[in-house]
Amino acid sequence: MSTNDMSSIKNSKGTFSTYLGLGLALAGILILLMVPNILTQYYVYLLATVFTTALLASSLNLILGYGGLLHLHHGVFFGVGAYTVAIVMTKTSWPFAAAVLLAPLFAALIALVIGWFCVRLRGLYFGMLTLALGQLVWAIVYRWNALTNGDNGIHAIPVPEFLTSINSVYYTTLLVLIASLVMLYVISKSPFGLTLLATRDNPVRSESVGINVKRHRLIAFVIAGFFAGIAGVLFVLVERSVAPSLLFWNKSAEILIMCLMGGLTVFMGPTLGAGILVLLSMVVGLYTEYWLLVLGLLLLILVLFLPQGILGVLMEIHGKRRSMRGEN
Amino acid sequence: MLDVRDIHTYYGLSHILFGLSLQVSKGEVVCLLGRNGVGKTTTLRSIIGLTPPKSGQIYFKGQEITKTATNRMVKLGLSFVPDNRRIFADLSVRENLEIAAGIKSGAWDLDKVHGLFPVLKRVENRRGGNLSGGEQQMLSIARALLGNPELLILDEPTEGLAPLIVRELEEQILELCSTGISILLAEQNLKSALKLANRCYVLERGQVRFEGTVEELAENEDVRSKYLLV
Amino acid sequence: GSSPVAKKETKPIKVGIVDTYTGGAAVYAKDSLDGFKLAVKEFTDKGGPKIEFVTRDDEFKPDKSTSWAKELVMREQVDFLAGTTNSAGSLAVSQYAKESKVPFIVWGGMSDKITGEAGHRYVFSTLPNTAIIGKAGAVQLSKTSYKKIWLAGSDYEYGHSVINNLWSNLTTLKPDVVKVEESWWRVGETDFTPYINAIRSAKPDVLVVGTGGADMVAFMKAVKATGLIQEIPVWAHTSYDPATLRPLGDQAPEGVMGTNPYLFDYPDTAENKAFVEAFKKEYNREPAAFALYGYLGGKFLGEAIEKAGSTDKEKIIDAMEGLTIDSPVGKATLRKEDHQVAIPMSYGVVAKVNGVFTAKDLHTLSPEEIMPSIDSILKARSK
Amino acid sequence: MLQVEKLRKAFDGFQAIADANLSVPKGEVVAVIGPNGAGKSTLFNLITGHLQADSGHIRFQREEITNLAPYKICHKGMARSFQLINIFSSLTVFENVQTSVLAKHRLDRNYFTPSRKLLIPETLEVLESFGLLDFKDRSCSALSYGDQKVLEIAIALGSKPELLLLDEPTAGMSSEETRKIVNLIKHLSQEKGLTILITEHDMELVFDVAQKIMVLHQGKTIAQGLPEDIRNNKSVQNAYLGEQNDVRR
Amino acid sequence: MDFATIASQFLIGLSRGMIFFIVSAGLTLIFGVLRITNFAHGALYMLGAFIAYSVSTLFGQGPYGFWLALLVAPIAVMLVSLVIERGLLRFIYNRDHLIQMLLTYSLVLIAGDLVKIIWGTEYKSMDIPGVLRGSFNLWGASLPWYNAFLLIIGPVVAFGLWLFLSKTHLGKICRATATDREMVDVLGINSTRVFAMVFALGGWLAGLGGALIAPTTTISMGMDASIIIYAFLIVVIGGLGNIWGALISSIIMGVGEAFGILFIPGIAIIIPYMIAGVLLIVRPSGLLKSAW
Ligand SMILES: Nc1ncnc2c1ncn2[C@@H]1O[C@H](COP(=O)(O)OP(=O)(O)OP(=O)(O)O)[C@@H](O)[C@H]1O
Ligand SMILES: Nc1ncnc2c1ncn2[C@@H]1O[C@H](COP(=O)(O)OP(=O)(O)OP(=O)(O)O)[C@@H](O)[C@H]1O
Ligand SMILES: [Mg+2]
Ligand SMILES: [Mg+2]
Repeated sequence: MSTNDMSSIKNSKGTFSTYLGLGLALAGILILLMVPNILTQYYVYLLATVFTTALLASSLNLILGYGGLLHLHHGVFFGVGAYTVAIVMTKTSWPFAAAVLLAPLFAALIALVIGWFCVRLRGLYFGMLTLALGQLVWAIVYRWNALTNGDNGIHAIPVPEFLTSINSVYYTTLLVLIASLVMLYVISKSPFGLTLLATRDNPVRSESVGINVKRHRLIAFVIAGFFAGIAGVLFVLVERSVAPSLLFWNKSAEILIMCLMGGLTVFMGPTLGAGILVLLSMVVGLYTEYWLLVLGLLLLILVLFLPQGILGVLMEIHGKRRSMRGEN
Repeated sequence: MLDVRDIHTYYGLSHILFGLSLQVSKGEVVCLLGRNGVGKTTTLRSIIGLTPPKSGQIYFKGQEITKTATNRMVKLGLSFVPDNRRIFADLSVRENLEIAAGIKSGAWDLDKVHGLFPVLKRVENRRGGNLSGGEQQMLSIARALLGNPELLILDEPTEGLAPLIVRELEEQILELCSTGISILLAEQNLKSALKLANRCYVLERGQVRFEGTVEELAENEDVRSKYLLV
Repeated sequence: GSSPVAKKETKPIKVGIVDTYTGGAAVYAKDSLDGFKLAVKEFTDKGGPKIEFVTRDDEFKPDKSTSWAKELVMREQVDFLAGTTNSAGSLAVSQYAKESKVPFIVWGGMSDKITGEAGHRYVFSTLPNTAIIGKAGAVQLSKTSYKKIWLAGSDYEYGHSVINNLWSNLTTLKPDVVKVEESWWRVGETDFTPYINAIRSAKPDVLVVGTGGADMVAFMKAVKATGLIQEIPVWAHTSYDPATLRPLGDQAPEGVMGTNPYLFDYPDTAENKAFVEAFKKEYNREPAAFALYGYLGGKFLGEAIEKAGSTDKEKIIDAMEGLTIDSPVGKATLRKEDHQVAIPMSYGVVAKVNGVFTAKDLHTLSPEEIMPSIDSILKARSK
Repeated sequence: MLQVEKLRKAFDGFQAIADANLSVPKGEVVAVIGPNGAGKSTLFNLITGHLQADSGHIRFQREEITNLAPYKICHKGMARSFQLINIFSSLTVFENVQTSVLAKHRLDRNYFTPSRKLLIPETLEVLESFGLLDFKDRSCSALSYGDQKVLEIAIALGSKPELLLLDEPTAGMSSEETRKIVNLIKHLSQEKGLTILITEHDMELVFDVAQKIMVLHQGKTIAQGLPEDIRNNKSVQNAYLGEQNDVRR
Repeated sequence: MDFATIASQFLIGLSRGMIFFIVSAGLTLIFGVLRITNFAHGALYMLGAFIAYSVSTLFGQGPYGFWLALLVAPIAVMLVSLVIERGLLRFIYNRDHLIQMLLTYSLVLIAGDLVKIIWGTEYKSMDIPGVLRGSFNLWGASLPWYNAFLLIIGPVVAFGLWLFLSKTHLGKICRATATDREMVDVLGINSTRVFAMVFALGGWLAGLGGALIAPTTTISMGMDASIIIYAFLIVVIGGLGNIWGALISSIIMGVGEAFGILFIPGIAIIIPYMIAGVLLIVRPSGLLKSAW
């Protein structure tokens, strides 16, 4: 490439990589659409699990990565979403559509309540209060036998006929994931997202340029809760059973690990992290009952050597290359 | 006493000091001058070991201290007062002082420090974090003195202080040198530098551009307008 | 020696075991797995049906149980599923077993829902469930004169289910009993004194406890330390089980009543002795109750395959329904209607005999006495 | 435009502001001076709502704003810069200012329009008037200290305030950069008609730009008036300025 | 409800609070100085219990076993903590909270499986030492001697910590390190040693908690998970990093739970979360001021 075009490339750099990203995404989606024809049933099911988890992790990242809030108990909203579907479908005669609509709304409502208390706090206090209130929700779900069946969970949750085959579940989760990711992406690039970043960087300053930081955070919390609720719906579609362990804090820790593994600063990071973790846990579990040990060691390595996450590192390398090219 | 030879210091990848050298002899007050961001603070941090240089050597009393850990500097006779004061906000003023005392024995103790800065006696039980900027600066210097330094390194001690306090502080610093402590000082304020120092180094982009006595600098209009813009 | 039947080339039956091999509950999964392995070995030694197996760890998380079950069925292509100490996991896997028509032998989950209201053609249970335990306790307590009863237990399915079943059976057997109050502690409670103090102050005639695992041992310790047993009689399932008494050392509270499905030294029969010997030889320890459940699972499966003379899953299920085998505790039957194993249970009290803590006043409750009626189960299922 | 009356604020029993009075007329540059620890920053924090007053009143355009949340006060037309640099460290220079412009237009809760399409001319205009245009796509943490300090003020200007509070805008700056800031302040006050409240230790600067000076000492207003009066006020001299010749220089 | 029951329940709750305090004091201390949220604290506590069991078993669960275990187990855990600090933690001190949390969480995962590998899956139990067995009469109700013993140990530990932090030079250094580590170095104090020491002290406290709880309960895998949430709640309620806050909230938690058990025994499980939720809503940044 001659030095003359350098400047034009520099200018179009943004659009070029956007197109490249878009192209890659489209190719990826096409491949994913063909998966049920290529892979065996089990892997189709596993990918559906990956999609569900990816949505959950991405929704957390809105608060964690963009909002900079140490949200330690995101699994609660996921669990609430899943339980809402389960309870509506087993204890009422309402239609499935109602359950599907109610679940994210109810998850968002719980997020509103928990968030309303939490956004008054900063840093670790925020994290600890999410943990305390989240565990309270867990305790209620665990204890409210009449409604939730306690720790037995709710099983054989009926869903419409067309959603019972693994392939249809696969396509549903895939489509919902893509739609949700697009929405989350749009939000993250909107003024709301930019302002959220500003409140993360410097809440005091944000407040003094006229941003209602608490409300902003609360809204982010509710949005994240909403999408976690959607992930909960997907979970019910995939597994058709729920148990209180979905709302226990170590589930939330797993989601945090996924976000970190993929990279908090990159939009697709959590999705990648979810994919890696779900697949890895399956593969490792085949060979040893010490999966948690392996996970622990993996996390250790990640934290010590790759704290920006896998995608984070890739982006950094990419960025460096680009700036090196640009410098010449 | 202090001999800095050709140091190169980096923050991550960014190269800040480019082969900087300077000397401080015993009993001297040496001043680093230069505009914002020329590397004064970085030089001092390099000496004290907070951002060790990538290449070059630093000798103190003939001993190489280039890679010595920061926490051993006091024992060697080097104390540092950073530019943003760094008071332990959660400790009382008295506790702030107590911590620093006793690391290296010498003439300075609590009483003597209170004699130099009577204010500190009055606010003894207040939380360090609740002091005003000037009070914090005094506490910070007092704390460094309790390390009984042979060389005291001060980073912009007068920054953000009221004129009255600045003058008071300048007097106190002059009093200090009369006790035989050598002082290395970073300043933007030429006036106070001229008042305090024996010799000056003028920095620009991480390099020494002028070196000489205060009188030489006072005469050298050229350097002053070029590097200090006064 | 090899019998002519075994010569026939049959494909081995593959069992996929999902169970909890991590955390506090891992001790049970280990026992039942060893019991199952013993049964498999016995069939192999005498040239019976070939049984292969693979294990997966669900970490006591029900969502992991199902995802492993699915992996085992879809990827590993197992013929049978088994395991899951976690009742919720059992129920979740059972639901999948029904959908995928892969039979599931439960030897870990004790919830009465598994073969009760949530039972179906593809799920079998080779351990006494909470309905049976509760009924056995009720039978034992109905023979006493206690009227004012305090109910307590671990705040989870097992605890609640044992207590509910016990209470409903006891009120039928002995209508004049009254409940003073109930208290529930979290699983993993380390300090039982506040519970015991509260109970003591209410002065019930008897304290009836449904707690299990690690909590059982800790609870018994507290009963001893607080001296509760001197004031108020206590009943707890598995109170005199070696798994409870061994860790307690000389801190076992004498006089605590209880029921128990299996002891390695009771009943003192040849079958039991043989089983204990074989188990000891293999694993260098005495078999605990879950070892028996795993063993029964293996035995029922093997004998059903032989009986069916086929490796066809549906035929094996048919053969399993109502199958009666000889077991270390006597005749064991997988009831035809609900696929729940029927074995006897003992009751007695904790006592110090010749300086060691063990059980005394042991009696046997026959399966007929303690099994929930078929009618009640069919009623629950039709709901 | 701004009235502060009998304001009091204590921290753990220590009276940081004890009876402060101040009035800022529209269109003027008013300076608050006082020794270190006099309570200048605390006063600013009280005015902008970052701290809660114990008693007293703050009125802005005849409206009571005492103890209102900072963002509400900002919406009423007051913006500030901070003594220590306080910018959005991971955003670009452009985004730093855009954030404040968006908030001014109450667009911060727009969820679906890409923000890079919004309010660009307005943001660029602010950047241009501060000479930051060349850096607009740089991450602000890569700026020099002086430029960060300028950006600090630019962010405040992004919300198009009527009253601007500057807390030691030149602390730690070279004299050249200080001169730039002085010119900027004069420009904002004279060309844009902005009302400015400023604290500074640099007396040269204060007497250069201020039309009115308030002297704070141990949390109390000890004098308030025209620069000349302040210069000649005996108690002020004792408390702060020291001998006269020092100031004149 | 008679007075004896209420009084004895109060004391029992207090003794429960003492264990909470010993464990959470270490957690809050580590947080205050190192600014690290140590999820592995529960694992260290579990390790303390297991080591105590092994020590006391080594002595045939005899009368000296317990006392020796009480001495050895905390020290052993302290050494383990030291290894963790030197080997891992010191590389992440200037990372953000999330990274630090996840590092300590990885230790939780690793510790769980390691304990299983070392000690196996069976339940372990350790004897209460002879002199502390049984219970004594208290206005008609009874209080186990062991609980009374905890009632003494708790204040002793609290007092020791107070002496250490406010009266000793080292204690003041700990607090200074809590605010500004680099400056401590500048003053000529080796802050890495302070960090290591504080983490080890925290580990010692966790080990002590584990060793103290061991005789009253079943020593099993998973006992870390049940304590850590309690300890976290207590630390937060008390004010992060504030030892006295941890003491107060431990007592509130212990006594609150005890009375919950007395008056609403059916739903005792949600009491700690209720207490935590209410207190944090009323005083969002903790009962006492955070970090000293
Ligand atoms: N932590 C850091 N990371 C990267 N660059 C830095 C860091 N600290 C300072 N710098 C850069 O190093 C250069 C020298 O800074 P230094 O603080 O030494 O200047 P200074 O002469 O002390 O200035 P001032 O008069 O403002 O105190 C500046 O360009 C500054 O931006
Ligand atoms: N959050 C706080 N808690 C307790 N005391 C405080 C707090 N903030 C400030 N103070 C005290 O209030 C007094 C006034 O402080 P302030 O920062 O307002 O002074 P200032 O006039 O801005 O000084 P400077 O010129 O040094 O910046 C000081 O003595 C300070 O110690
Ligand atoms: Mg500097
Ligand atoms: Mg100030």
